[in-house]
Amino acid sequence: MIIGSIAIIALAALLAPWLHRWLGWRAGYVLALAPAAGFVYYARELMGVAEGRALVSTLEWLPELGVSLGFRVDGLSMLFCLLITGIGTFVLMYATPYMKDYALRGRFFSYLLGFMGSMLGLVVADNVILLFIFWELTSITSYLLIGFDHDRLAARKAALQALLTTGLGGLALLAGLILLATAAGTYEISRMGPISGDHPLYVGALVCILAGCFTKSAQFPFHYWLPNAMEAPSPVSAFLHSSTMVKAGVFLLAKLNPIMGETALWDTLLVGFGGFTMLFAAYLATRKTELKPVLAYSTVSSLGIITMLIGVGGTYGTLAAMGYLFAHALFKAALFLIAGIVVHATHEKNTEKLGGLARAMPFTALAAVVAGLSLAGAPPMLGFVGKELLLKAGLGSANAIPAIAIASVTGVAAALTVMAAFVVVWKPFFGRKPEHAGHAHDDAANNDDASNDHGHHGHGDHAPHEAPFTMWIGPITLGVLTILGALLPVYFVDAVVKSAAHDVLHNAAAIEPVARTVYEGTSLAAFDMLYISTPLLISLGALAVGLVLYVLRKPYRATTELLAPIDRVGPLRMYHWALDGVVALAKRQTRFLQNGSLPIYLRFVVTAMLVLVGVALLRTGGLGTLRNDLDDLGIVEGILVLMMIAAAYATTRQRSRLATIAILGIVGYAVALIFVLFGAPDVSMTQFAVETLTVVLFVLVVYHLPRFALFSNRATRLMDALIASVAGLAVGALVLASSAETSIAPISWYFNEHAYPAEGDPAGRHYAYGRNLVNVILVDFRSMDTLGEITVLGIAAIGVFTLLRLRPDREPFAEPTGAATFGADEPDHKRASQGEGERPHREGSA
Amino acid sequence: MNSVILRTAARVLLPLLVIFSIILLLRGHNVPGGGFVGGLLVASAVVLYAMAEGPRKARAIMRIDLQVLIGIGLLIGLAAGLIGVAAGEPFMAGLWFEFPAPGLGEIKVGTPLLFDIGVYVTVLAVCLHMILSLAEDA
Amino acid sequence: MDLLVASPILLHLTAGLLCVVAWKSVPAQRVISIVAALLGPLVAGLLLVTVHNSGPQTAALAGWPAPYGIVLVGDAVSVIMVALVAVVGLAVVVYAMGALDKPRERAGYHPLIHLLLTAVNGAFLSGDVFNMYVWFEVMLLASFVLITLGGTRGQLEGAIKYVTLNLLSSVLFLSAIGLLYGIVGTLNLADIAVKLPLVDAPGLKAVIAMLFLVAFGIKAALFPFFFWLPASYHTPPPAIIAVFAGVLTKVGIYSILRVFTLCFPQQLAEFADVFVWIAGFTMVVGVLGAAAQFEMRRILAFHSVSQVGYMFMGIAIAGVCLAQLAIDPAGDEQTGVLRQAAVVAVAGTMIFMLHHGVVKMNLFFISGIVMKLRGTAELKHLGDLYRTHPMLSLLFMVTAMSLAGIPVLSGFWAKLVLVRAGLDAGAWWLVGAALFVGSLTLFSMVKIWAEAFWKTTPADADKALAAHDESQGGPVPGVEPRAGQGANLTLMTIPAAALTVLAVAMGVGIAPIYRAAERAGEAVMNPDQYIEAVLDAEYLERLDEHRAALGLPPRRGGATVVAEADPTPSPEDPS
Amino acid sequence: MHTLLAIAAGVMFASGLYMMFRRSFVKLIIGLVLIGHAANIVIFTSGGLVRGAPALIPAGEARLPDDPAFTDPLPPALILTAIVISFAIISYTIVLVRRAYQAIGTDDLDQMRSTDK
Repeated sequence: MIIGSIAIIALAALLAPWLHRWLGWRAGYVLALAPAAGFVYYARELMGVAEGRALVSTLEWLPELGVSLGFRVDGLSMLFCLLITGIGTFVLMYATPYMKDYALRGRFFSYLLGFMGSMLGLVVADNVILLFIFWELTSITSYLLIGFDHDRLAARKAALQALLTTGLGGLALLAGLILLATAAGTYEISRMGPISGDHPLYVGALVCILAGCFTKSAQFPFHYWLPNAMEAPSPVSAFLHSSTMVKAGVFLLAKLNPIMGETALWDTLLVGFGGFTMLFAAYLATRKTELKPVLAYSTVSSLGIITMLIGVGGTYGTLAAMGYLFAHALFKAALFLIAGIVVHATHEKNTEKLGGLARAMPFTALAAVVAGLSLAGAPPMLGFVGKELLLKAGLGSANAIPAIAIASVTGVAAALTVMAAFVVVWKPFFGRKPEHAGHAHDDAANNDDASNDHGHHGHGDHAPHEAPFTMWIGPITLGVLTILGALLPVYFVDAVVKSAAHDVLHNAAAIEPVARTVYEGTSLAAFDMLYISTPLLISLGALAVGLVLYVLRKPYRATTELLAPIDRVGPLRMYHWALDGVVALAKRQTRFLQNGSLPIYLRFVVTAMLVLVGVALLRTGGLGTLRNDLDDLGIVEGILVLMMIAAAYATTRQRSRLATIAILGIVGYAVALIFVLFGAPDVSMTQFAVETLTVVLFVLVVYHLPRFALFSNRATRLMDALIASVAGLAVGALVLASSAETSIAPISWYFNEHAYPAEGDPAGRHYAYGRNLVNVILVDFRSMDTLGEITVLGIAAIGVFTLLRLRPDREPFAEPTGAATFGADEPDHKRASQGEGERPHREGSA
Repeated sequence: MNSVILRTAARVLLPLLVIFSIILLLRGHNVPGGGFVGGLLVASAVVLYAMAEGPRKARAIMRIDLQVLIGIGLLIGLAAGLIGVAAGEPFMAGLWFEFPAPGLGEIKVGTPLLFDIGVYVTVLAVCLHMILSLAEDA
Repeated sequence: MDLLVASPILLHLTAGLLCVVAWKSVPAQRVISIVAALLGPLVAGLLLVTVHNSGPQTAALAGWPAPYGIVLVGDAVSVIMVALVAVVGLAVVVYAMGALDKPRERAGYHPLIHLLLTAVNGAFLSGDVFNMYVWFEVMLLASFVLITLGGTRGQLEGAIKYVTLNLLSSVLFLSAIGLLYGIVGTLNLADIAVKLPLVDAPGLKAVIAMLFLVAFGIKAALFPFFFWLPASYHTPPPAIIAVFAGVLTKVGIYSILRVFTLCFPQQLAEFADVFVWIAGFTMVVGVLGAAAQFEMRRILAFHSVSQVGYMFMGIAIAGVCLAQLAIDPAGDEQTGVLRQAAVVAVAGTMIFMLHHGVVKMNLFFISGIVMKLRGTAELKHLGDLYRTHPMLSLLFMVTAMSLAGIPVLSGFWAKLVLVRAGLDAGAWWLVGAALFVGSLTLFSMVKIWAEAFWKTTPADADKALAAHDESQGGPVPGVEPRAGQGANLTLMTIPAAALTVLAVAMGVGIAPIYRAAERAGEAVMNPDQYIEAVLDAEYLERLDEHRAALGLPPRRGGATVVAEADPTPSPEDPS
Repeated sequence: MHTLLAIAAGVMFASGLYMMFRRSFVKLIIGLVLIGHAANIVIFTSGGLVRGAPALIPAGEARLPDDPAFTDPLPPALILTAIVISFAIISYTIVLVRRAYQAIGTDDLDQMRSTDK
């Protein structure tokens, strides 16, 4: 059934384009049934899972590598399953009218559902490789969705940025997961026991896994891609980049917390990166004026909070992490959807130019208020509960990092977030609309995170109006849930959050008593917090400061503008610097290595070969004995070889082409004579014939080529001579070493035995019936070689023929037009006959 | 060089060289020689002829398209190997047939000889094809 | 069974030769070609099943027993390669019928393709080092002719580099064979494997091994020998280059794998660090080369270099494992891990070769379709294909993501297996490089996607193209005729779609493929299986006695050969 | 004699490489031919040289006599195959170079860079 829930969504993704062709834009409503079905399934299983009965399903896949289709839904996974399928359903309903005017909607739904299925798979996977598979799939579908508005360069760039950042992290994650599985001895997460920090693979696994999680969950310094990803249509922002995909990283951190989380290193890294991200992103959010960037940075901040909380750990920390994660998914998805509605209705993104929309869009405004309160962490919202727990956890932390520091940083971040909440909710719906609010985007300073949610241009009427039901029902429901979540803890906090936290804690037993003191005894758990306590005071202080900051936002922004130069050295710059650097390096390398000069390639290759040979000799201590039989030398052969050497050398000195070819012929004939002298007449005959033919061909061709020119300078020639000499020396030495080594007799004796039968030889023995052993080898013992050899010949002839006849500058296979030549070359060379009988001949007979 | 002399020489030499090459081919199994050298010899004879009469006539006396002849030569070689397969022996296995020839006694003919003939034909066709193509391409 | 092992060679050889004879009739060539291409997978499948069920199959050609005659060996490694050749052959023949222009088809495309496939099969199946050389040459010359088929300026320029460097490789290969014969007096790979440890010439053996490495490294396009590949691969039409990308470089990798694990395991262990460096540099340099390119086929060509690095990485990791085993051959638990890591590493190489053969070929197919549609593969002139050609977009996206190693496609597993083996063997930097290179591969693929598919076609693309043509005095090399001139797009799309499905199927159904690859890994790491299949027991016994007389440890036990003692030379003839 | 021939192989190899490093088409091919010869000599010499006794079984005998020693027939067979193959490839390359010269208009290898960038 777990697989079924993924499969039905995947099926919907596959069918989306066809369904869309058939049903038109309303197809989205039908497609929403797929996640809805999943939601119903998981909701029905909720109580069972909360009671500790995890859903399990395992199929074999590649057991040799520990890869299985192992699925397991425990409390943590259940929390995510409900979020993905539930919010997913609303997002699809929302997207159906929203995307009405977009081209290629069918593919949009395909990608969105594809993403949904991958995300669902990610959170229910128990096998780490399976988890990674879904992880990568979310990256790819996210890429397609961010770049959905593919005509715009900004969208393409943002998509690439997200993909590269999360992709690189993903690859590190793969290594980390394999190391983890190696250390744990199993690939199934549920079977992994805690791994000690002393394990040799622990640090490597940790660093790699954190790289994956931090990139995916947009932790500093990888946070830059998330605000840019707002290039995607709003439903995508709501779903992927606030409530689900970006939480994959924190999900994995939570999932691995019981396994890897018992070290100080883990805690320090998570708290450090998470805390800094929380504060830094909250600050960045307050500097933005457009709807989606504010929300995006506030999302980054929230992800930092959750990361930090997992690091803080302990009962409060874990409960807070899960509670905040749950609340954030609900209200942030709602806010993005609302932002989409606002932009959709007004074609205006800048909050400073918006105002008073509550009158025209009452339902949307209601949803916005509820979600906004939750974002601000005001009671009695779930967001408030989450933040209270957070502060409590911080204050009660027994960690290396002082509790005060955590609490104060959290307080500052909370205040900044409150201000952001006012900016995105209060200002557009209840604020005053500026008198001369045009639609021109003159606010260039704040426009660097270009967010462009267009798509539909009903130009004429710009009066804001309420969105259709299917668009505002989602935000309202999600908003209301954040109240209910706080008010009805039995169904939400107990069943969802607590059971998730249960799976995240190392010593799960500890959660019970605390959870009781927090929640039990009252159905209005949130008001439990209202007792005067430090967290509450900080919370209220944050609300107040946030409000003040909102009111004073203009001077605040002007002040912080002074800090703007810092942005220039930020991580986004690093990203561009790295990307440009890689491309520049690539170009430089290609210019250097693949420079187009064949002689340089050859020098490179030969030098590399010599280096390899040198390494081989150095490591093994040299070639050993070299054969020396200079004392046993015949006169004829000696002269022949000296001639050969002299001729070979002479080719390098000659300036005349024909002379060089003639000298080359001398080398060939000398070689042929050597063969004769040392008992290989067949080879010799062949060599003579081949040498002659080669010279003929050379002369036929060289006739058309220019004379030798002196291209290279003296230094180059010296260097070449050096490389060539070393290579020659090596060859000579190798031959001597090889011929000195005679410990094993060659297999040739067999050919002698089996070439020719003796008189009266017993029948049945296999013979080749030939006396010329070389020929017998060629046509019998090793006839396959010869078959290959004549095939080469045949191909060469075909090649020569097609090279000459098939060429772009002539009709294909035209008969040659000129008179045939037989290599009339230079005036003194009169061997040629001009082929008198030959007439120009055009009839194609080829 | 006078082309009349060349022509006469080519006409006379051609049949002689062909016969000599066949001898080389047939004896190759026992003494130096064989299909390769034999084929080259014929090719050079025809090239000589082409130098005298022009490449087109040279192609004409072959009576068969050289490109096709290459294929045939190679197929002969392959067939020599496949005969062994047909007889239930391994690919390329040498099969030998003895039959009496008047005046020469027993003659042994085997698939290796057929194979060598394939080599002979291929080499002949290849060399001619290459040189004639080049010669035609002014 | 003799015939079965030889049949992949004979099938394509027969087809190729018949096509030569049918030179004048393109329809006849097409029929011959497609029949052979269809039979290819059948024969390969049969061989695969037979080897799976009854172990390595050998064919002693002409009936002469190994090591005296030439023997063909179909073992777990070579049959996988033969199966790849069959798939590549079928796909490319169908594609070419749709894509290739008439003049090129008339100029011997069909015979040459089949002769090329013959040679590739020959190189994979041959159990004899000189016979391998011969097949290399057949392959080389067929590829030379194919790469120049059409004779455009770009083709000729690229071909000169391709030809020269590959000829240098051949000469080195030949010299290494000569030197090797000089010391062991045999050419049969199994026989070399058994006799080489009997020879006490560590320096000479190491140098010969290096010569083989360079010779095969040039064919495989390893760093620093790869220059010919980016210079030439993008010049001929995709119907030609696709088959090169599919199988040719893999012959080099296969040969390194075969020769080093069978004959030179000691040198593989001794120079494992060299292998690791080469693998790392090949991956990085190739992928950076691709990052600098803005033409589809050039990008793909450079990526081939990078991916050859991945294939080589498996061999390098196996070497690292052997080296560690040689240092510490004690039978503790780490030994088991390392042995298994070596097996997995080789399995990774095998899977990568299969995956890359299918996927890279398909990307060249797709680039060919793009060129037919738009007349260019230059990214700056392209755009909008996402809007206008949804099916093509899907095919490209799936295939490109497979190349980039995105799950659950074939490339993911190839990468996963290698990474896994590398981590088990402790080759941290190599794994890091592989992962980094993976992300740059993704970058390149996404670059093509964003530029050719997503972007709006630049308004002046047509004009720019025409001006470019004009300035070059006619059609630019590599720029095909416009808009489907004379092409059958359906026939081009069918194999592309089939290969895309195959990439997905290989990903989802990885289990049987992995098992086959793992068997190949085991075969490679335990060469005795191969040796005993090729050489008869009596012969081996004599050699083993000789071995014992020299005071060498027994041959059995696969990788233990690397922990060999110092042998003393003996003038005696082992046979 | 081995020594002298080994030196010859070395010189041929070196000269061949040196020629290949030059920028001219023709020199490139001459270099290729030279290193091809060198490789053949390498095979021939490594296999061991024996003066004057080709591996021909005398008429009437069933096998070669043990004395005088005969040349190992395998290296010559390999060389023969290699010679023919390299002939095929060299002739193809010669024509390729000619066509390249026609198409590009130069025989300077460094002028051919349009396919690498």
